[in-house]
Amino acid sequence: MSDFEPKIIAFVCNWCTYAGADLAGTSRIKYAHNIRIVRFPCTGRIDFMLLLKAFQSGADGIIVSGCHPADCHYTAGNYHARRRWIVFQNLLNFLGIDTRRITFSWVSAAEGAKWGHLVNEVVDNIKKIGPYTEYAKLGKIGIGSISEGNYARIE
Amino acid sequence: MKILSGKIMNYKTLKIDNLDLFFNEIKKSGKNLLVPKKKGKTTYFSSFININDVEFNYIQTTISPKSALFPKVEELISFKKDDGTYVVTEPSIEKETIVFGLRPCDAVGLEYLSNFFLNEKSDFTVRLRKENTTLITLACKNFDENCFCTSVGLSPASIKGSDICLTDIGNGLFYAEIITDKGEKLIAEHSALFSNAEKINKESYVAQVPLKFDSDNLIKNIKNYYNSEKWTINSLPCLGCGACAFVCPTCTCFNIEDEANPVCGTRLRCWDSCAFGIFTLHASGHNPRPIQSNRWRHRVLHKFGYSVTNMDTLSCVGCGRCIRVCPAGMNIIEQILDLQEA
Amino acid sequence: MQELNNKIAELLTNNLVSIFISYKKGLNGKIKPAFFTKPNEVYENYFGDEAQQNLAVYVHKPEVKKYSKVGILANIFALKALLQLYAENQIKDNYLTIVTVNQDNKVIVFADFNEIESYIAQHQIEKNTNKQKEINELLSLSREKRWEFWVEQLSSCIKCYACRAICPMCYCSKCTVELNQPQWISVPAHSLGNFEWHIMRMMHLACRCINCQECSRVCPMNIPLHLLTTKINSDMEEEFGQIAGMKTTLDFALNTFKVDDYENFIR
Amino acid sequence: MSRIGVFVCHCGENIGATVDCAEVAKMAKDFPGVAFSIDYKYMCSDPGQTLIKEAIKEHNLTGVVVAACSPRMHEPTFRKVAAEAGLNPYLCEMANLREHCSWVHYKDKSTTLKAAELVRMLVEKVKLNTPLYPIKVPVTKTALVIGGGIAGIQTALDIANSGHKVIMVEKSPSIGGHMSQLSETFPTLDCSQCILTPRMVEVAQHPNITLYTYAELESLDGFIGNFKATIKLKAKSVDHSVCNGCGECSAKCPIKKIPDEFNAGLGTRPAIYVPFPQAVPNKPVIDRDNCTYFRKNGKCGLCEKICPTKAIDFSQKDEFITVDVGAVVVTTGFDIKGTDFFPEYGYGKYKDIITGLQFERLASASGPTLGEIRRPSDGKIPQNIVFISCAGSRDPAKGIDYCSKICCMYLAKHAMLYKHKVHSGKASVFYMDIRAGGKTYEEFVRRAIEEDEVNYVRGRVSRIYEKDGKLIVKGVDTLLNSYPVEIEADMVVLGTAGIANPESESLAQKLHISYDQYHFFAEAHPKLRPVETNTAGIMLAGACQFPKDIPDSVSQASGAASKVSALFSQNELTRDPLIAFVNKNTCVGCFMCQSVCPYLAIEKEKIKAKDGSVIREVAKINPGLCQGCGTCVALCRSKSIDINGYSHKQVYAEVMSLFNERSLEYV
Repeated sequence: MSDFEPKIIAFVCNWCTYAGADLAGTSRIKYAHNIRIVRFPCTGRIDFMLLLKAFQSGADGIIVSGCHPADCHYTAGNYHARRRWIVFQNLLNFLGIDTRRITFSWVSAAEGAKWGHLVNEVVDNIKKIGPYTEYAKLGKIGIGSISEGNYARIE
Repeated sequence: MKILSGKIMNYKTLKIDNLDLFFNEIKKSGKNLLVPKKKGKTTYFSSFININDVEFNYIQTTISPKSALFPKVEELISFKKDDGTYVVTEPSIEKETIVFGLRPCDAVGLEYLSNFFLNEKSDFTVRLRKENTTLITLACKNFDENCFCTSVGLSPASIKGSDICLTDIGNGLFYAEIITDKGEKLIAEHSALFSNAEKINKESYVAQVPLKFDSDNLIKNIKNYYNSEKWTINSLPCLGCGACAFVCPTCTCFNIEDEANPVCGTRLRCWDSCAFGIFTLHASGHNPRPIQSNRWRHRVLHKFGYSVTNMDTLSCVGCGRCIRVCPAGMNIIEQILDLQEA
Repeated sequence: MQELNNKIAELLTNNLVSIFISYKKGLNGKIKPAFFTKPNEVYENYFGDEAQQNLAVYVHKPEVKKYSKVGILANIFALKALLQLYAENQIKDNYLTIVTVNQDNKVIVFADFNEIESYIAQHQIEKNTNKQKEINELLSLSREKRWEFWVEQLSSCIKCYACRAICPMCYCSKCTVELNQPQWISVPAHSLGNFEWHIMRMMHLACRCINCQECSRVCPMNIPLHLLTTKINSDMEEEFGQIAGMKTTLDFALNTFKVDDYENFIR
Repeated sequence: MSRIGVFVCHCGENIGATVDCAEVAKMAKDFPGVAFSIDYKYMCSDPGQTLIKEAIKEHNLTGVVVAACSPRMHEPTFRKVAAEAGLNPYLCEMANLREHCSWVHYKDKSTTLKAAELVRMLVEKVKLNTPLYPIKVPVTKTALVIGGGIAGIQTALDIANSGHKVIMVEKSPSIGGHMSQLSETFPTLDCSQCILTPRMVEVAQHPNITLYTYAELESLDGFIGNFKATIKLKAKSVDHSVCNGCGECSAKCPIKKIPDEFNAGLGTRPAIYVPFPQAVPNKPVIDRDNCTYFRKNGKCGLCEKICPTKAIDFSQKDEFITVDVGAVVVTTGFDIKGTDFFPEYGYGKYKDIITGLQFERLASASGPTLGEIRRPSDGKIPQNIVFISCAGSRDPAKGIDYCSKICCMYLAKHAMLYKHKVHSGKASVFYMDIRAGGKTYEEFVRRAIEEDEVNYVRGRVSRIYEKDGKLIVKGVDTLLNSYPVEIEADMVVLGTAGIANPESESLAQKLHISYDQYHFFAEAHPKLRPVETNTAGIMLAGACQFPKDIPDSVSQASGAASKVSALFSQNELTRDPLIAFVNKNTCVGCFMCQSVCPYLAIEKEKIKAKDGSVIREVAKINPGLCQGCGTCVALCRSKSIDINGYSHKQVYAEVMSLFNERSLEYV
């Protein structure tokens, strides 16, 4: 598993974490290359379905990050997001989806270093846990596989 | 309209105690054996693992065995980008499948279903599945208030569509009617388990399902029913889910979905239901069947009218699954009786 | 029963309602919804323990909406559903006449939703400890075992959407599952599409589900959806102190927040 | 069919040294929908921009991805380029190859691959971009200036002089801020009060300026051009419209021993007071926390009895007023660490260790010693005085990593003032570096060292303790091989760190602006937008953004004022159209979105039949109020709300495009 390079997708808000990641850049803080950032106006905009879609498209880990409480550029988007994540995380965990792969964080525009650490930590952690295939594999339809699972009831 | 006919090639008996052996031999031969299983209130077909998992105590399985020919999702083609070019793969269905325990009405249903897919333009995957599937029917000993096979010209003794039909004749014996070459071939592979037998009269061993309505009369008058106001009243409870269609052995509607990205993808066929509001929704926003009563009418008329016109046969086999599964207690028998009453 | 029948007949006779939604016995003995429009039909009316279906779902049905005034027989779950629907702006004032039969077999006709609110407050539904136990058992399993459990359960889903159809809270004219630009939920009933569908449905029901568990009852594949609804309901109560279907106001767990909501999972 | 152009910028070596830009451009050519792809040294340069414009025209591009720096940096630049080439500017997106890739990763194949994937993500997004058109909103041509220090004064005067109305809010009883406390100012040693007071008076008398002292911002709603500010006017307990400022009340007030804020605690004041003689307005307020009347339930009331104009009004209540403003300038200034912050210097328990600001008061002619340098403990003139710079600043161990910028200069000034006043005295300055960047600043420090013979010691002071009435200052001289230095001082002045105001966090929340880790307000861009915040219409000036000296504060103030004036020069404002909108057909009208909207931008709209009867109610978004956070978008179950620029389709495409090759494993 040593050559496993995880795919990490980050959903970040434009004002805090995206800017924080920019700051990490201007500060030349080096971190793992496995991360791909998708920019949102606010964590409040982040649809929980996108997290599922990210796993479907092959992400091994997800970072969702926005402004610290009280710092939201739009006042309260992060608070609403926080509640959403509480519910979502509980539900996923109940369904046995590996919630260790989703990291929620607050990274402010000033926390370039925190961003760098966070990415490295997540990448290291996911490297330890290994690739996440069980969710994305759910979409696999075996050709002509009546017995393997395409029958009325799949086992 | 009687569709009871079918030529019987041979008669055998099978000790019920040998069923376990029979199943295990089939399993060992590498074929796929589907048997009824039960989970909670649901009976369904699933791969044989152990005789103890096999459910024998059912009037009718909740889910029809149509998946054997027409699964809820199946891949039609898949593609994959390889060195800059796209490689397309078509499905190949080679594994032989044996379905055990479907009811005589189901066998007729599957025959209708395969005729539908193979009639004019042969459907590739259904044809492959049909060729590779052997149906071992289990004649009904019991029935419930939702069974109405006799009202649509069938009976628990029907052998149409079956490859082998088993009837429990007591004394720990199944009476086996071998109807097709496929059935003959399967018996031959396990000949040690079967003893030769004479033709017997099955009627006394199978359930006597009462007649609920007169289908000949229904077919004759069906054109007059289109504008009946009974559709609206009777469909008020209908909530527009697809349960009835999905458990029905003869519902053939499907939807084609492409799941793809620029690198790889598949084209999938999956079940669809005329009960869904968006089933007939046009891109323009117009919906020719805008309300649920229209959809309900369409489903009933299709079973008893349109399929008679198009395929010269009813597409309802009286299995009663749609009645048992309906969340809102919709009952096709009630609807037909109401129509005939008017 | 007679008192109820008289009441329904009275409502119909006096044109206080143009249709009354209740229950009756079907041809096969199964209890099913009944839609009475004339007093002389009311003799068919049935109300008892077998009358399970949550009739609140019918207030969304376009064919029902055509009637100017609708009466409905509501059990406690239907009452909760109707109250929640009212809070969600789905029931016009003076449109519904809501009737219930209380534990002493008395027929109650509610004057407004405030009365329903206090009725519900006085008639708390006892928590089903068995279901909670089932949930705790699942939670005590390893994550992998839970995953196996749900993959087995949800892979059997045939996407008939009976769960959605029967649900009084699923009233969107266009469900997310029907959207294809983009395709949020995989249409085929493969396991991925099924997981997406049930997760999405639960997230959309969070803070709104009144836990009548109709979805679980009607599932042809016997998927234990009640585990999901019970779990999401107990989460709402534990995390945010919110139970759906309890009030007339539109402030639920997921459209409000507290500054000090817990966040120990956030780094 | 999309025809997307991909433009990969090397940013000189910034991207080019780590990412193989030519390879990225080559890979991008194969992405579906990409019609043109090229790399270039500096895409933002004139030739780079021309390159994009020509490609748009020549290849008839329907969308552009510029793979360069952060969109927070150059998105407007490249959108303008697209517009100049006839493409709707919102059909241009940027892939962040610099801040998010080349600067944070090492040169490697994986870095180039990541760059290509970032480009692919944005290509997938831009394919789904739609042309958008700016939104016009009216502008209220009144500015709100929060804080009446020199930065606020300059801002207010500049805006007022360009013909616009200004509302100034100052929390203390007088404007003037820290500058009014200073004695002389570096590097010219001119008297602070002499140059400031005329400006203060000008503010008070300017016809375009409404001044509210003893007032605070309560809340701010709305958006650029259309803010609604609620201001809390704290009860002064004195009717200023009647008061003639005679000062009798202050003179007679029996409570006299309140530490005087203006004198940095070195003097005292009464409970009814004017902060300083030149205060504007020069009328007293009652400090209710210390006034006997308020503390002891109506006992005393002496001032009321003696007031010749009957201006005292104990019954006054805090008042709230709401004003419409088009722009806000935050000039709330800074604070300094006290001597109690330093355990090694005795936790502030030695009276003769004082802060720089306290020294300013000692040196000020209007101060408690009337300008004589006398030490607080016994009023003696110190003969040996030590100044310590970087007290707290540049000290990660103290949590203050930054340089407070002004201390080097004011300590040099202090030493100089001391030497001018106490000719026989000895002055030493412990310093880490002397930061004297500024016009004639270095010369100023040299003068202190050379002409006024101030003893500059390069080294940190490790400890100060009292022994025999002397303060023993122990340090090292790092220029003498870390030779230990010990000075027996009579007085020590700490150049303590400049810090953010304690209220800055709560103010930032009221204003919806961001602040940095030290709670200084954050500017929109450290170099190119230093006076704006990330919230449109709210500007910054002065030390609330970072400690700065008077010339810097004043120039930033003028900068902020000119931003406001530029904003007010238009009758209508053009706003980014990245806002949410509702699909009326699918909205079911549950209105859960209403409660999540922080801007109250969601309204109810009635869908009516031809006969005028209401069929149903749906949500409607007010484009003037929506700020485009998208919280409603993610909440809406039927996905009936979408948002321009981050639409469902766009973000979905971005996510799904990420790991295409991974999905191969599942086929």
